[in-house]
Amino acid sequence: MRKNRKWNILYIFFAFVLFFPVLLLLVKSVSYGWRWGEIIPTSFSARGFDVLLNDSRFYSAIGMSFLIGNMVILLNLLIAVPAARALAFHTFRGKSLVEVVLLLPILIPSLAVAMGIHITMIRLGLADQWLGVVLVHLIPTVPYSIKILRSGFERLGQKWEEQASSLGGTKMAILYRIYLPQLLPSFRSMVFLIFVISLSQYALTSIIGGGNVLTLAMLYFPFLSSVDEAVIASFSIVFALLPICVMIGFELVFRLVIPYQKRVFLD
Amino acid sequence: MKWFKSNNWSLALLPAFLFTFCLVVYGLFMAAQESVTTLNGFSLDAYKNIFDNEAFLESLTYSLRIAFVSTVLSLVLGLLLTKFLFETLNNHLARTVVWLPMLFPHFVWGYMMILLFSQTGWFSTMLHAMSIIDSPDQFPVLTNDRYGIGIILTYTLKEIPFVVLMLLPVYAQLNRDLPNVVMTLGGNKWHVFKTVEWPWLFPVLMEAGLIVFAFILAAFEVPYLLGTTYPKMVSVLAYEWFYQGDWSKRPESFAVMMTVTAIIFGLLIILLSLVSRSRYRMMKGNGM
Amino acid sequence: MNEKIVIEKLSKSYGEKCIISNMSLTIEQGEIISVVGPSGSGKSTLLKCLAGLEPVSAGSIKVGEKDITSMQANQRPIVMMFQQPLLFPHMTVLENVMIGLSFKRKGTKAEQKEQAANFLMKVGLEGYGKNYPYELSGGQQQRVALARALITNPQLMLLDEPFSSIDNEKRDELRLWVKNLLKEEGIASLFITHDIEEAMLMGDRVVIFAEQIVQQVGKPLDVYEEPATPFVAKFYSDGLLIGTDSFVHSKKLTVVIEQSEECYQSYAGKVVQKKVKHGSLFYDIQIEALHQKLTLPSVENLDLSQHVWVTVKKEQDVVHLKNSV
Amino acid sequence: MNEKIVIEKLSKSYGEKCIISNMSLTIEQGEIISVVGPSGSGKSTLLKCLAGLEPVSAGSIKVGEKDITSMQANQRPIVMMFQQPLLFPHMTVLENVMIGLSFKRKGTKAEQKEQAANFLMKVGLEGYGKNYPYELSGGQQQRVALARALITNPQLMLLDEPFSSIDNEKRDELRLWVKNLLKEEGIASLFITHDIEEAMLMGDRVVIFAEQIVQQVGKPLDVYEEPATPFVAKFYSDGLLIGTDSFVHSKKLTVVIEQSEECYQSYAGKVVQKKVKHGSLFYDIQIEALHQKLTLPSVENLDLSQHVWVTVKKEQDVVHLKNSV
Amino acid sequence: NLNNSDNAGEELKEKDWSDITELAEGSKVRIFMWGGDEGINRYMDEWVAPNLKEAHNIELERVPMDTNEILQKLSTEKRANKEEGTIDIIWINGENFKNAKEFELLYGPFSEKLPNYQNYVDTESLDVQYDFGTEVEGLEAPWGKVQFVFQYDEEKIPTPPANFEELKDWIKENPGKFTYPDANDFTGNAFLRHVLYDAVGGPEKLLENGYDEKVLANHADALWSYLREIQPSLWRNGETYPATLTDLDRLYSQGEVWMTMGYNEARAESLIKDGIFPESTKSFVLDSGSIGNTHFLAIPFNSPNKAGAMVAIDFLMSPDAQLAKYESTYWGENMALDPTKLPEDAQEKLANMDRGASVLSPEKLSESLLPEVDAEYVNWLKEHWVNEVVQKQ
Ligand SMILES: Nc1ncnc2c1ncn2[C@@H]1O[C@H](COP(=O)(O)OP(=O)(O)OP(=O)(O)O)[C@@H](O)[C@H]1O
Ligand SMILES: Nc1ncnc2c1ncn2[C@@H]1O[C@H](COP(=O)(O)OP(=O)(O)OP(=O)(O)O)[C@@H](O)[C@H]1O
Ligand SMILES: [Mg+2]
Ligand SMILES: [Mg+2]
Repeated sequence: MRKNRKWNILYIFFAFVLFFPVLLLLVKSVSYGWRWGEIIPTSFSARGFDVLLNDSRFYSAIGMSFLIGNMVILLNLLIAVPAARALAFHTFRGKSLVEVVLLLPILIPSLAVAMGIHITMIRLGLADQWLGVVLVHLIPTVPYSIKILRSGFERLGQKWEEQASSLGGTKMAILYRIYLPQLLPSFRSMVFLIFVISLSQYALTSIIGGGNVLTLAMLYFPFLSSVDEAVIASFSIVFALLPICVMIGFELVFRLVIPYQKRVFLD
Repeated sequence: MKWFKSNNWSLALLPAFLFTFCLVVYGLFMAAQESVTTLNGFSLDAYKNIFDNEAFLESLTYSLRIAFVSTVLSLVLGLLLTKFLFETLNNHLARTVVWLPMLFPHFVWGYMMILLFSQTGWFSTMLHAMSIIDSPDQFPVLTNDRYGIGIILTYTLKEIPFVVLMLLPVYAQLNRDLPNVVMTLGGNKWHVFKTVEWPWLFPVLMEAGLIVFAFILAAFEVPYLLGTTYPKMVSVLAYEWFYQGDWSKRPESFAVMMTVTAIIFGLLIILLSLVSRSRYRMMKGNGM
Repeated sequence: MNEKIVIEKLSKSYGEKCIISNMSLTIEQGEIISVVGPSGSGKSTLLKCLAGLEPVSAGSIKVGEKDITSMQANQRPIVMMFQQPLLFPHMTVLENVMIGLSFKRKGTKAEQKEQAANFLMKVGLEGYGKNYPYELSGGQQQRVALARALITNPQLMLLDEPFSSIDNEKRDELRLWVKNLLKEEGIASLFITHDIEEAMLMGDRVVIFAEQIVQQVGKPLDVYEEPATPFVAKFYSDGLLIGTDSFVHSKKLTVVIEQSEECYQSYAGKVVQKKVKHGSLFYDIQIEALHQKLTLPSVENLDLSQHVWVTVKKEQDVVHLKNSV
Repeated sequence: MNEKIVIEKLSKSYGEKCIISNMSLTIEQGEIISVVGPSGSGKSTLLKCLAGLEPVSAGSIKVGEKDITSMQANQRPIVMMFQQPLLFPHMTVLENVMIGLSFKRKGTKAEQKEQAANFLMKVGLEGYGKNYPYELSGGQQQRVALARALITNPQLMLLDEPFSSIDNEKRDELRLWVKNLLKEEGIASLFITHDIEEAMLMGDRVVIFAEQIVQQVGKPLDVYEEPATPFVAKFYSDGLLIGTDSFVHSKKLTVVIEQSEECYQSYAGKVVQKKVKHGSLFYDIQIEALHQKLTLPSVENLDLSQHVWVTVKKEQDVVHLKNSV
Repeated sequence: NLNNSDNAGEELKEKDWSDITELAEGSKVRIFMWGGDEGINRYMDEWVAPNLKEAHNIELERVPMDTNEILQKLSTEKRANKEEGTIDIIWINGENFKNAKEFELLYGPFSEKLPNYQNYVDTESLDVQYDFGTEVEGLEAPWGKVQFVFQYDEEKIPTPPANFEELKDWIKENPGKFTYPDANDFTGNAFLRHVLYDAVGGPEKLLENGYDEKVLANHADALWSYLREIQPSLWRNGETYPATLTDLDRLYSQGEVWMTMGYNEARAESLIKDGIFPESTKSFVLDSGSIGNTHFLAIPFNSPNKAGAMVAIDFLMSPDAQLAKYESTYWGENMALDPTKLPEDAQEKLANMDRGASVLSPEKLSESLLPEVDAEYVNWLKEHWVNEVVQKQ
């Protein structure tokens, strides 16, 4: 028991270290003229939030970010679920090569490959469209989804699939009714991570989206090069709130879509 | 047709594989081409130039050092966090708090570090309020400093959650009896870690480390905000050479990026050879 | 629906390695066949091939007139049960039992539920429908797994060591119960086990599988009493193998302390172990000359390490076996 | 080094739930004690307490004069072996065997290696040192695990169903072999098993553990023939329990087809199963009046479902048991 | 019709302004510009967009994007032969313009066609004909002018230095309270050019022959020695410099340093209003003068609506639009137009406008105005500054 408490203190410490900067950011977003020497600001103002809420494109940008983020999540599911399953359950020659290639997008400097990607997208006729943006957002996200889902599949193992298919389940039915509910924690992590990554893509979005596709990052990133800290802070908070909304939204969707939820499995 | 049937997995992997291959490998190819193309056609001048450039070499070592230190720190802290708080982290809410830094882009996280650790940051103010210092310049230089402390601090804190995310499944899958085996054979806690946990952690840590390392080496926002004027991290150099001036430095910029890519590839190959054999044995082993 | 299952010239290899070669077997409706064989001989592989979880290399599997060799696992009228109950942990017991029906979309949800409840009752678990698998004991879980398999009304049930993870006391009860259920429902089944006693108990016939082929098929006691090959004799029956092809069944052997002249043959042995089984005394006797250990009953009280003689009374007690099938 | 292990008034609870209460037991040096008991009765918990993997709630454990109750697991001269071999998959067999020595830093690396090779030879696995565990069969792995445990030269070895995951053929061989090895090395041991036959075979004495306490301790056959409580009679011995405290041992029972007047008592029964064991015939007989099933030998040929009589010859064959310890 | 947009662009050059206006009617124009300033954004969204809609029925869409990225996008599109882009107008000057011109990313010449350019701009002036020494050649139209000023905190510095000598002395007296951004930063480089002008003895020599290595060879030492001399007394002892003006501003807003600087003589106003800069912030220029700088609007080669772009640019150069931009409620930036050419009422309005206490008087500003020099000097400073100053500690 005592041992447990010791770790809890450690946890609280860690949580605090990670939470404290965020707290400071919150205060900063409503502070006015906060200078060195003042532990808490002496005056407050909602100007930071005013600036974003008054930006005419703020809401449409949020909408677009949601649209793109969710599309990216869906496509990730379509691409990563079979790939992760295959990597988890099968061994074959050249498997490590495939793994390396799938890891490349997060290893190579994105500036280096941006031009090539842009040219490809122009050739495909997808540049300057939101669909194109969705596709390029897959590049930095798919490797992560595959990683997360793969370890989920590995943890469960193939035995469930064998048992269920022997009972007459089709591949889809097994995936949906046996693996999906049990992989829920993996899906949660995946949705979270992917949305965060998609949301914070600025360079790829601006180049491929060509301004036709205005996401929150497009509005937000230019402000990062201004000295207006209240705006940066309030933007950052909104920026961080979106994934939380998406998580809640997906939680509801999971409740509706994923079967057998009476017993919630958290692990 | 038969081939597809018997190699079901290939069909499943095809979209992901083709997709990354077409976009990323083609992009890489373009970048490589760009780095060896000048107005007079093919030339390796760009590489010659950067490797003759004292400033580049120095910033390369500087970057490698910073990337290495931040990676190791975030791995170690992430590992400690996961190891000791595994039970706590099983709780959904507790995990959410640890993941907090992931919600913010790197740049913002860097900015928060400035709010906290700069000479006029909140800690400095705090020390002032406690009458330990009486002017900002008595506060130690932790941002925009020579040694990249600010950058390291930012990356370390920001990447810890990622490391935790990668390690949680490993701990979830660890065999619960093996630690008992070690204990009963006379091993202490350290032996348990070394013989039971480490072999499984090692490949995952290496992979996470590589991802983090590659990211730190390639991303420029944080060092741009928190770095020093000299030496700069290579990513900042590449960025400046890419965008600024009259674009005559672009081949150099691409050469820098290709060099970084080559380094990462080198590491990747080393890690693969280190990890793959032991992983294979463990896959077959009964320990899991 | 009198359909027998016919396996014809089935072969299976993993890469270069041949696991099953040219195996044929006919399973009558409602018949329970026990399969025994050494570890790693390919029993589980055989079941997986039949269930459609592994592709076969050659041969055919027919259910009645229908060739199902190239059917997907989920379309075959064959269900496999594994060593572990493998109940889906996120579903209630009732949902677990229902799942086969809902995969096949048989009937409305309400009908499925009713039928599942019915089967739960059959396996003696009424009232557990709303529980989750982790709340059940191992034996109960195994029964749920059985109900889940039976409800799909398979024509062939494959059981891969289904009782090996259940403790001795409950195993006995479960065996009888499964046997009765399979008989009641008239479902043919292949039953793998490591336990010879269990194989005899469960099987209408038993198949001894080793070295890629079926070594012998027959009624449990018939095979026990008349093994066809030295391998079967050694693996499945009790007795003394003499040379490469002669065999004396245990029931034809007696243990005596003094060598007597009256018998056909006798071998010197040493008592290594004393056992009681169901109130009868048995002794493990090591026969050095033949490098064999033998368990024999004896009414006489023997001590450990005591030297004894194992005797064969008549010449016709020694049977000659074919060296292979 | 003649040190016996003395367990005194050991108690263990998980929270409110008492698992072991006030248990005392003395293990002589080199003695093998088999422990049997129903599933979930706390046998594994007992071993874990002895090994130091679980803290005890009360009582003491002494090795010789030394009280080790509050020692850490890694400091106790006690090694535990689990049901699975649990070899470290990333180490070679030799490294696995060596690991205990390297934990304790006994000798130089070369010496450790030599000793490990020595132990590998002892368990009949010379030449396997460089292999990895996955390349070994289950039985071989179990032997490596044993070598790994023995090399630390423990004073007490705890074995928690070490053979239950090994197939029947190899199990038999392994049992004998482990017993000899323990005897040779003079290591005391507690051996848990579900298998009564195995318990008899392995143990110098057997402990029947149930309902938080030791129900009976004694030589295997003594306990078998003279169970002290109805529980032991039912769980460990063979025979007929009559009422709450009367017991007739199987060897005092006979199966007859016709009821005769000569005997002291007889019960109506029905044959439910026919079995052969070591060449002898046995019948499972259900006695409805007592709600018991009984396995008895019979020379007569009986059919399934045939009605028979189970008879007790003399009044003194019925023993009266204490109702609890 | 691969060259559709190209042809249309060529045809457009032949057309009358009235035809162009007609063509632009009812279209949509996308302007890509840096979006990190709330005042500028509000000016574009709240003033320009509705008024342009009313005047020409053109819908203006502002897309926030860094000029770097805009050019990167255009050059890739050029390489991929994408004839129909998404950008109609870009905000550009200096090196970016030079690159864009060199890589033929711009449409034009077009500025001569714009009535407001003809009417109100001093077309003869060097800062309209040259953008950092690069000849404009009608590829971009001037949008605004800004002048380099220093900002300081009046409470801490009662009298700001008047020349570089005094600045040096002040820096030495107040160690750690001054710094300037990295040479790679737009503003940092401008500061260095000021020092260069001073070392050379005025911009004339630098302007004479465009980029002139000889002049540099003669005067470089003076420049570097000045910078090295102040270095030890700079913020953090000159071990590091703020990477961007933003960083310097942040230091200033926290009081770590006491001076900041920047193009745009009125930039402090809104920062004071938002509580970022202290209210006691004032600005000053050195006696040797301050560099003025013009920024422009250009049309990319593959703009899908070049006519609309031209009309919109013309509108942005109209006196009304320029006056609104001049107001410190929005942007507060100086006009690209020649005040003397303005109509009477506009001139009057201009004279009555109050730009705020932190802004120097128009007289003071115009009397100290210095021209920009060739962009090569900018590069030269970037290349040598690190070696000559930072590494020579
Ligand atoms: N996927 C596979 N690839 C290659 N070889 C395999 C594969 N699965 C099993 N084998 C091999 O096939 C042989 C038969 O395995 P199988 O599991 O069928 O044996 P078994 O008779 O069920 O043994 P046990 O009684 O121990 O369960 C083994 O030698 C095994 O190594
Ligand atoms: N960590 C624990 N916390 C609470 N209760 C426990 C814990 N471990 C075991 N128990 C309980 O203690 C009892 C004894 O468990 P134990 O594993 O010792 O039984 P066992 O005799 O070894 O059974 P088996 O023969 O099935 O292995 C069980 O009822 C179990 O539920
Ligand atoms: Mg098997
Ligand atoms: Mg146990």
